[in-house]
Amino acid sequence: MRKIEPFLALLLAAAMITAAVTAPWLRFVLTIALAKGIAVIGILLLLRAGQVSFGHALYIAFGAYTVAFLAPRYGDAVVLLLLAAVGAGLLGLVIGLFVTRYRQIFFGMLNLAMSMVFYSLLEKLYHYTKGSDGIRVEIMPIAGQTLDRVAYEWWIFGIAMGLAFVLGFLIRLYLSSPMGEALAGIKTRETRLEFMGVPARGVLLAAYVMSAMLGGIGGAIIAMTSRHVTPLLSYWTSSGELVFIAILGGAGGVLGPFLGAAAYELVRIYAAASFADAWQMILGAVLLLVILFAPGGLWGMAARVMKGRAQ
Amino acid sequence: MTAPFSRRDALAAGFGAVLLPSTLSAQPAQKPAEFKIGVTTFLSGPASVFGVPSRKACEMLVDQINASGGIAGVPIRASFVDEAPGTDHLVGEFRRLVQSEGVHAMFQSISSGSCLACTPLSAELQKLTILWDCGTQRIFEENRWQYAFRTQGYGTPEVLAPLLYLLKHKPDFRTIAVINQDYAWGRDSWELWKTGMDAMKPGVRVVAEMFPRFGSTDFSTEITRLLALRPDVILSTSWGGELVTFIRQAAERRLHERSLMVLPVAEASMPTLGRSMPEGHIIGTRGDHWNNHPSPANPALFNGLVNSYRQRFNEWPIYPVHHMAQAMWALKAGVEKAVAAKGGGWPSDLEMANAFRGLSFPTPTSTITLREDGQGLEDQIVGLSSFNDRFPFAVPKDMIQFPGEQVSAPVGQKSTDWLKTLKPDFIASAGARIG
Amino acid sequence: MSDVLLQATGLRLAFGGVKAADGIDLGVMKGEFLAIIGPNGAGKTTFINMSTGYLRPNAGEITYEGSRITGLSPRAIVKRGIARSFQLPQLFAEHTVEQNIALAVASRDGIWSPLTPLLRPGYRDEARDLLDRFGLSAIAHARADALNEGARKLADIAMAVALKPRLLLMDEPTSGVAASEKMGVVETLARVLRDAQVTAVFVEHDMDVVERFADRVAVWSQGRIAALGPPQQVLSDPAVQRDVIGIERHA
Amino acid sequence: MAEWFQDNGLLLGLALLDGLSSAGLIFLVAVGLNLVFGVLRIINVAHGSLYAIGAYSAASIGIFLSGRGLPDWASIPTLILSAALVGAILGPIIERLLLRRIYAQEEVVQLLVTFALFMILEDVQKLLWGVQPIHHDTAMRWLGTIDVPFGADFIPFTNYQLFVLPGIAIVTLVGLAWFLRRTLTGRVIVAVTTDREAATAMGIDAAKVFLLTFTFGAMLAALGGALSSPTAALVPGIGAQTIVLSFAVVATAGLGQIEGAALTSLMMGLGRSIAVYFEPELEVVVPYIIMVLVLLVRPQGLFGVIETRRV
Repeated sequence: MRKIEPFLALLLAAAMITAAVTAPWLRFVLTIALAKGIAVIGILLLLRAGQVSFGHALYIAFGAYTVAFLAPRYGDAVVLLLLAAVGAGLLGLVIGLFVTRYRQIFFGMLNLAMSMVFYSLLEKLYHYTKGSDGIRVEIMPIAGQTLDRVAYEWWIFGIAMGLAFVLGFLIRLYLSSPMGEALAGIKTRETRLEFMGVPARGVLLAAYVMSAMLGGIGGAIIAMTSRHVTPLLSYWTSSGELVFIAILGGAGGVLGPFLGAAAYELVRIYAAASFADAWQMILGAVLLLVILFAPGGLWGMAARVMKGRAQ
Repeated sequence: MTAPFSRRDALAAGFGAVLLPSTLSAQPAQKPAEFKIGVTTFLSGPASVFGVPSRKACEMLVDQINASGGIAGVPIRASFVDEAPGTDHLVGEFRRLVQSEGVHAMFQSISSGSCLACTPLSAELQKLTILWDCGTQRIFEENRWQYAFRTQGYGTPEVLAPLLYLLKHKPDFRTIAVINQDYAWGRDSWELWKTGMDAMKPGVRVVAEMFPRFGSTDFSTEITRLLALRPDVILSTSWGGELVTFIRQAAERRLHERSLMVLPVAEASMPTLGRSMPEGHIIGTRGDHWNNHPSPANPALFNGLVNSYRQRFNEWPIYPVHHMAQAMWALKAGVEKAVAAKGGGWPSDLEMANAFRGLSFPTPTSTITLREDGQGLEDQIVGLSSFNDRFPFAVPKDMIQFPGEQVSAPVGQKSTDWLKTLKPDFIASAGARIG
Repeated sequence: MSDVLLQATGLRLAFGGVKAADGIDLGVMKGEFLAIIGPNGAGKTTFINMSTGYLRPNAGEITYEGSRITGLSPRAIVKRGIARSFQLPQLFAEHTVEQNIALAVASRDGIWSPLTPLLRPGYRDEARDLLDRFGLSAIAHARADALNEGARKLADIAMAVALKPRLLLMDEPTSGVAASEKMGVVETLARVLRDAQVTAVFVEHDMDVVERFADRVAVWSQGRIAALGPPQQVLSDPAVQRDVIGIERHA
Repeated sequence: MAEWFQDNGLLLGLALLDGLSSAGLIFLVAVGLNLVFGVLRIINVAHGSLYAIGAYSAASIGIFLSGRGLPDWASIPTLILSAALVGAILGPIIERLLLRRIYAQEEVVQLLVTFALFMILEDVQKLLWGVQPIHHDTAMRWLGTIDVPFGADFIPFTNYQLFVLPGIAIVTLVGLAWFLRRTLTGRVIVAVTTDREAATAMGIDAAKVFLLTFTFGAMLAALGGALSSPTAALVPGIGAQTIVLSFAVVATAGLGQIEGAALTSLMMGLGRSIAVYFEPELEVVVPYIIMVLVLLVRPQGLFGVIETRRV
């Protein structure tokens, strides 16, 4: 399965590009899906260590608001992506130094608490953030090029896709490196790591900072795509949504988050269009069915299909 | 409810082969078989108290209009989108409706955040967009929009009218406290109020500014503090469940005996509160469409709307119902104007939008004019809560009507700048008693 | 005293009312195999836990190569060359045996390289070599949580050995190993350790193993060292036979 | 400092009274969540939905019975009985049909199953009760108010909020403590909380304990909702608002600790009401600040026991 993952990734990318070419509104939806997929890789990293962050929407919102605040001043998508990643990483470092001391429920709930504090700040600091009205993000130049709207949207889609590949590739390397394998060791036998001379907390902190950066990048892309940011991005249900996507996609490979994000967005649109006042129920039911009858998520299903083929 | 089927079919096509050219607006427009509108409104979460009635009203009006021949002979079909999941979802849905389902006009939204996010799309996708309920002044004060129009009033008149009423009704008040929901409307409305109040009656002391968390279910601490402070006036622009909760808890503890309450968005909560609403407090309705409007311009139309809504849904219409109706009537008036201008031919998106600029359309109670910036001028009626035999809930008495033009910031001026220019003598000249 | 590697002086530690260490003085000589025997609950594991930084004594100190290590973290102590294995094997359950060992190998360099694979030739070869020496090659690719108790035990020790310690503390290395394999396993273990010139302390309940492999035996009883010396001498002491071995046989 | 107290002492007294009633409600909701978490090790996100359904049911039953001549005094017992009914019906259904299938799964999966359930129940509430605010305040009105002296002035408080809410919370706390310490079933629950493996090894029927505890927790959630219904108008989304705070309480209190939940609720209730008087903008973040401070000092929660890992 691992070997064919790059092949599957190319297949998925091709499908996404085809969809984006044929339907402009899908281009928008898929850009959002790619952005969320990037953020969900961060959730995946922490899940490798057996930890569930129920507050990672914080970093998405941070990345998004970084773009919204700085776009008028440093209005270039490339610069802003970098700033969002670095800024989220620094925030992740500060918060991570605290939360990585905790495990399981404490870890999850402290992350939740941090995101809710951030959410409250976005509402409270009304004069800077415009509260729930949110901040508009104008079309910005990309790498110095001023673009019209359609070209801009294509570029952001392309950047999201490119980043998904590059980051997916890097994270894949990381996960099979000693550092990544030690991260998985935190889940099963954290004390042993200490007795091997490995600082488990440091390993987790590194992953946490990476996951924060991935969240920041995802959030920046979301802001550049939806071009309007609101505090809702950091509400606890948005964090739940990220974990939802991670499990829907399956925790097997780095492709999982993207499968999950694309499926999530499309199911939500389908549910919202067909049953506008019961879309939550549909999403919840889909999630339940996947957990109960397709453990391993979409990635697991794909793996089973592949195995069936191979035999 | 036959719509979902065809929508689902369209969607199924959407995933596989939505491969219609997206350049509908560039082609010579043909008279469509049906006039599709996409409506964004809250169908879940706390604001669905407004969203669901508006959806019901929309469905009812679509049926009524179609029964009488549709718009310019074309039947309407509405699709609904929930605002609750957040901006990224909403923006995606807006695009899907325009680019994939080919709607002819968008109706959006309740939340100001949604409106701010979606209005720019009207320009990008060049699609007629009617802002049917949101109140933020930022939309038309910070930008010019070619395709977007608001068919009702907005925050500034909706706050200024109750303020003027207060200044007329109780000119000698010296202290005020505010308790608003902690989100944009709660903050904005306070800023507008304070700016106007400081201009027309300088020296009022603000003894407490409280913005409890959006969605709070317990205000007992805030109420205790208000009881202890005894401000002359308490302003709250809260709505929905929170306003009901606040008034219930406050009334039980007789806060209304110590302070005069000003509740600009009270109307929608009155049916729920029933007889537990205290009498003699200032209430508003974001417009002039009170169920006990003493002299509606078109009584038959007014009663028709109220009665058919009551019959069909077994509840009293609240202001979002009227706002939806205004949007619908504006749509009918505007499109038919555009068709007439084209001599019966079908107008392009741009021609359609242009027909709305300066459009005057009748509402049951009055007439609304869409200014050149796209903002509608809706009259405001404010009064004191009271009970009579006709309604099982509080309705206003001693009503004062403020013409929309009088209480809205002029085109091109920011509300806060304009409010600063108001003089104390404006109080006496503004508004007129009705009923 | 240059040949003392680890020296405990006046160690005391009590859990509630139970005295796990009640004034322990014990030196471990460079190159020797020291067995610790004694009844359950006497404090044998506690000694390993104190020597590796997992528990801190209430009083007394432990020095290693002449410098004090009490108060240091497990991590710092590992870095100085003390490794341990566990009574209940502490493996990374979702990794393969090979990955478990390779992680231990990699941890000597720090594990901070994020972009090169764990199973790079250097680490993998060393892990395989170690697995080979422990006779675990056949199960190299099995997941750790799928192993039987004996194999888990060996893998656990192999991980400790992979750290290239100078002193290895083993907590009941043969418990859980099938009786028929026991001697073979210990034989292998002894050879590996002697080859690598590792000093070893092991808690052991099997007196045959102790007799055959220990250079010295310490008898732990109620938080004190009741006897210390070569196996033949200690194990034939009637008091030891009565208090320790007798209990062991019946337990 | 002394001067400050002279100026604000009376206000502080009022804040205390308000804090008590709000602490009572926080406790009732959080203690059920904590009990369930202690035994099942599942953070039940749908606990908030049970709260909301308890509130809606109590209001509906109250309105129904009042219309048929139920005397006003009976409205308080009706609230409690409605809650018991909701818990007794929904608790076993959820535990048997859903949770039982996932006890062996990872923490994140368990969390998400309840998240999915939360999403489904959110829409179910809307289908059953609509979206217009519902309120039934006979219980509050029947009890009337009491005038609390405040300097030369007086402040009316409702007896319901001043006495009934804290009273029921205290009765629940004492009753729970007695039940857990003095009855066999209670001790079994404690045993499973402290050491699940040892308890099952001793032959305790874990399945029964889980069912019992979950049902009990569901009743407590519904009770919290039912008791809030006389003072609050019920609208869609109240569950989501309530549950976040309960999460913070559980993490702060320590695993399954009812006294911890009580103390935490008290701190948070008082903290919030004091904030309303002196720094209203801080009110929302006060619970999280308390949580972070407590966990800095006691990483295992207020009353939590450090789980020593045997090596």
